[in-house]
Amino acid sequence: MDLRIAVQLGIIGFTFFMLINASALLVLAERKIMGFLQQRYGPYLVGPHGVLQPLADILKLLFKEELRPKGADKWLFTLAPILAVTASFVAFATVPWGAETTFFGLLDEPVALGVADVNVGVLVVFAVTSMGVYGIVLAGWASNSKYSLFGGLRASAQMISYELSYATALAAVILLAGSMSLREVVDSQAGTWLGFIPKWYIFLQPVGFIIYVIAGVAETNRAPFDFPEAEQELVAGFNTEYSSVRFALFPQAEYINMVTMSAVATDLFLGGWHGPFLAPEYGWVWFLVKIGVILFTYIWARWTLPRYRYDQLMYFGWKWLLPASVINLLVTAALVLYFNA
Amino acid sequence: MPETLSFYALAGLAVVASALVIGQRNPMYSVMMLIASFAGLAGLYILLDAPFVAMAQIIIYAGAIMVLFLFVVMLLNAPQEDGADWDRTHPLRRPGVARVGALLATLLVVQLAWALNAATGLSAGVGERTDAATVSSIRALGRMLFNDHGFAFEATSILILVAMVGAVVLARREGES
Amino acid sequence: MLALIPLLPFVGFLVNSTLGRRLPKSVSGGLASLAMVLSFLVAASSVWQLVGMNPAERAVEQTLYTWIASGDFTVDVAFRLDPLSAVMLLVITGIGSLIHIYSTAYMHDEGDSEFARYFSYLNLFAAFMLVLVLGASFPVMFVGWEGVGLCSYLLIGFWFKKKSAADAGKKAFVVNRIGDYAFILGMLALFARFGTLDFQTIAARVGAMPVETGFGIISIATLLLFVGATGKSAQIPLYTWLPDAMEGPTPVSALIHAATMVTAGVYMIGRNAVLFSHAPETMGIVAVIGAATALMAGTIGLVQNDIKRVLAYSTVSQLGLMFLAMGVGAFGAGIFHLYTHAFFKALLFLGSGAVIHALHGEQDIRNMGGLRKFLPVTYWTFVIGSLALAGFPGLAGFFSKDEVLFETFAHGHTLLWVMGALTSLLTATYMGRLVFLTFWGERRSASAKATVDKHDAPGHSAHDAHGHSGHGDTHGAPHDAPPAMAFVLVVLAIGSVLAGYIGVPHALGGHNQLATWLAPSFAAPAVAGGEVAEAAEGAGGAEAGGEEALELTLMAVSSGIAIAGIAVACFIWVMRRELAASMATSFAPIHRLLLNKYYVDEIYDASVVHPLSAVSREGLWKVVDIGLIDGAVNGVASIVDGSAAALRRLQTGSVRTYASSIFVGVVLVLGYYLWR
Amino acid sequence: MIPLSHYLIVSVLLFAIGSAGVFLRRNLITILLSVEIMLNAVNLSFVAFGRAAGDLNGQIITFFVMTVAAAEAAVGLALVIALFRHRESLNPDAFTSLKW
Repeated sequence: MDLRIAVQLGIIGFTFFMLINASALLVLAERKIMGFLQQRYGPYLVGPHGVLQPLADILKLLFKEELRPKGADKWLFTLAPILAVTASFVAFATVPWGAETTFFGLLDEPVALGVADVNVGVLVVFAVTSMGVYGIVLAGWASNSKYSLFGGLRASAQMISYELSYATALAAVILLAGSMSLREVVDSQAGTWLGFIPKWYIFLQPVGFIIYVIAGVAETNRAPFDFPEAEQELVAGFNTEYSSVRFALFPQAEYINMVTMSAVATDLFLGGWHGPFLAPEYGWVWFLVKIGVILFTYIWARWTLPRYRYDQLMYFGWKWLLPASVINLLVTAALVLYFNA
Repeated sequence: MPETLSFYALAGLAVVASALVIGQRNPMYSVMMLIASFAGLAGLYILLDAPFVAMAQIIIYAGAIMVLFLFVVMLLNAPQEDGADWDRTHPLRRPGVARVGALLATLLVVQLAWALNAATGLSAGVGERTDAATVSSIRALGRMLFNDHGFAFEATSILILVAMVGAVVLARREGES
Repeated sequence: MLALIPLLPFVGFLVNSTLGRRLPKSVSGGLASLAMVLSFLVAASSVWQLVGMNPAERAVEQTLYTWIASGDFTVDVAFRLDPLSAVMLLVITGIGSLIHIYSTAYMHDEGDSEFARYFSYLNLFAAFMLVLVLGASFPVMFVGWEGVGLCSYLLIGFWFKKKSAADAGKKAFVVNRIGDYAFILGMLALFARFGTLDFQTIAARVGAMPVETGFGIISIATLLLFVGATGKSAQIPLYTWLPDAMEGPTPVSALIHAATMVTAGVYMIGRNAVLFSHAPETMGIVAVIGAATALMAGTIGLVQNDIKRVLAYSTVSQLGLMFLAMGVGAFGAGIFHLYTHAFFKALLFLGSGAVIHALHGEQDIRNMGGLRKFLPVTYWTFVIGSLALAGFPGLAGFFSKDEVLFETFAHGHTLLWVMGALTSLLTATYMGRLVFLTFWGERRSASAKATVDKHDAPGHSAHDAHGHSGHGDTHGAPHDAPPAMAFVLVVLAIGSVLAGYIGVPHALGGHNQLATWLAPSFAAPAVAGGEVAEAAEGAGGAEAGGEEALELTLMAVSSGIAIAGIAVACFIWVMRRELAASMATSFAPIHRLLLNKYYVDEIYDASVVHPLSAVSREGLWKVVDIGLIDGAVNGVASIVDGSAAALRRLQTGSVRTYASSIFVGVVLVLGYYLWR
Repeated sequence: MIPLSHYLIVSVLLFAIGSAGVFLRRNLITILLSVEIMLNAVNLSFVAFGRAAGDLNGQIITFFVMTVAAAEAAVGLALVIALFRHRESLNPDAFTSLKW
């Protein structure tokens, strides 16, 4: 077996493993940060400072009884969580997370850190994330419960609305980079202006970045846009009727989506693995740091901001975010045209 | 060889899924099946070196239009087809008409098969005469779309606008302002 | 520069017509008058510039833009100022401004919006009239021609609430349409013959041709044009609208139906002098018609009782004289008379306006009399005007009319000269009658009576009654024109005295400047400067030494005629008042005939209007419209109805049926292509 | 190398399925779905031909088809909702009259 293929498989496996862990880690992080923000400890019994808490949660979920409400749609009820989590995993497939490396001379020519590199990578990410909505919608419908149904309806409407701004914000960056391959986008951000400002698109696209982050929050159904599972109104929204592993898969998918969102944001706006002080081989460290910052912002926002009202969400999405992103795109296009010509 | 395999897999997926769309009565399943068939089609597009079309297929059809269908199905929540015989006073409204239509459809298939049979030069491999680069370049696609087809593009934008307004007007309840 | 002249009044029209109703009378009226005065000044300056030029090429052309350009036929919107149009220009703008000023006082009792409407019409008329005069080609002239027709319609029917006024307006419009129709035909004939409609070009081409003998294309064209002229200038057979036009406000009668518009026909002939002089047949007809009109109108004017109608008929007859002059080829004389006539006829109308004004709308001279001491200014100016019109020696009318008659005689049309002489006798007589009946003798009607029948007839009080109705003092004595009107009257009176002196004939030691001035306009542009002077002689009347004696005698004769006429009038209507009545009884049939204007209107009704309406009703309406047109429409409708009833069966409303029908089509088409 | 004819056969099959669905199903939503299937069948043939000819127009026309499909879906579904409000049914035979 060729060493190169082995390394590739290794990278893929590693990415998958990390994603699985990411959800667990994020659960812990979330609870810790929430505690910190609410001036309490958060979990601290299981293991030192409660670091093993996620493990305990997983075990508990695994051994719970699987319930399916009467009148629920058998196939779709099972299919929904699988769809959701699959979509979230697949979405990460084209996201590169490190520079090309030879593993310190282990290989004769370098391999890229990342599962796959497609020349329409951005589109793939976008397409797969837009598939993710089906998991939630189907879950809402298949549960045959009105709360779930409402959650599903809300999810579908909300995600369709925010995908537009999301995609438009992406398009602006693609215009700047002149490529749809995430790796090329990242590499186009190497280097600095004036020797100290890193060439990150966040400096060229501040508006785009803000729009992207907000739309990303809505896409991942996180607070303050977590309407599909608005506890106060819908018990638990689309996953009210779920339990055990089927239930576990939804938060799993949600956290992986967060990671994907942050990874894409890092690749598109924050220069991916490019950064000062570190050799390219260690670029992935920068990558992790940046992702961490964005994820922290997510959690921070969740436990700081109150939930909107649903009509406010739609109003905001259609009447503010979309026009803003379109204007941003137009201005960017005009400037690109001007400076290239 | 892998290409052939994937082709038959994807084509089979598309066709079978489409058949299931009309093959059972629950619109929910129909929508899901259609999404599956679209996935198959997207795969076929990739085989045809049209990755952008494939992605657009997923994003627009599967990601947006189908969600819209799903939304409506859930909103109306009418899972079963109503087989009630509504108004049969008119001879042309008999269910027989529908069967005639189906017959015509099969007739059409026969004709098209015949046409394929009659046509020449179709047996050549799709990608033999030209190389993939000519058709897979998104940049060339964009240039052509906005240069040669600029007018059609603008026209479609107007179409979209009209459709949007129309949808809003139609779906509004009477009495709502 | 030239464009400015018509433009100014047009601007006034725009302003008054749009926001006039919001302006106070002083502003809107002042604005209109100001526009006219300004355009008069511009006209004067451009004429002055014209005077400065060499007589041979006295002309200013201004082309604004190309209006029609189809193939080799192009019409420019071009203005041309030459001696002829210069004279008209001054008359129109000058008298126009005076009448505007007069109107500000005369129309003062109208409501604000009515007032503004009046002045906007007046301005519009002035603009169109100036276009008519300045136009360098037939189409442009025709624009003005139609425009003044429109304005005259609007102004005659200004008090459209009064049925008679509205009818009069319609009558004027319709009669003018007939003339305009002929005019268009004439233009087309000219175009067919010469391929152009530009005055200068046509004149040049005609000038190159020999004078037409017999009745050829030129004669036909000119004759048609002349028919148009009869429509505009109220000649037989189309004169009937002018007397009715007196329904309009008096200043309008003065401006449009005495001074300017009605002379458009004369001007048109003068403008195409070369053309007409190449069509002797037409010229003869013009002369005869002119003389006949003059005489006939004079006789009618003798017995009319409405002060304005008398003046109207006198206008018709004077126009007849002008056409007579044109017809005998004395274009200069015709224009000269036009020019003087504008002064004193305007003066007379305005004077009558003042009288009516003072009597709160009384127009019947039988109810007047003895106004001399009440309205001194009006009286004296009116007298001057009448004398001038009568051709009293030394006044404007004398010179012009006398020249017309002399030219007629000199060109050897003795019979026409006799008619003209008779006309001037009649003129003198009825003008004398008018003056005596109106101003002399004692008040035949207490102003009480006047006011009474004024108040009985709301038509009157609402309309031509403007004096001081509404004030308490209607029973008081009538008093004289307000200063604005008085001023205008005086100015015009001076004009009617002096206007003639630019045309003093050689016989009286003057040398006819006007004729010399006008001459180039009547000569073909082809001829070089040297011959222009000679042409001027021809136009101004070929004064050889021998003819001076003749001219002097004729002059004596005509002045004698004038005085005689006045004497007769004085004898009948002042000394032996009863004589008038006895004559009326003794010559009852004639009297009735005249009183009813030779029944011309009735004849027209019977011969034209009724048959026409009958044909329209019985034929066009009941057969063509109901039968053919409606029939066709209904037929189509019923066909559609029937076929729809059949096809409706296919409209099942079931989408799947439709889809299957589509598929039938698809399968069939595809099958066809496969079978081939 | 897959021959062009294979793609065309797939497209024919899809088109036939779609048209059959239009006739056989008695549910407006399913009918709309069938229409979408037909559109996609056409798209497939376009792209296949374009690939065979090395021409991009085949792909471009699919974009326009997608746009039209989106518009059609929006209006069509709005109509479906409006109709359902009136008759509590999605059966096309329930809507044969022009007004009620």
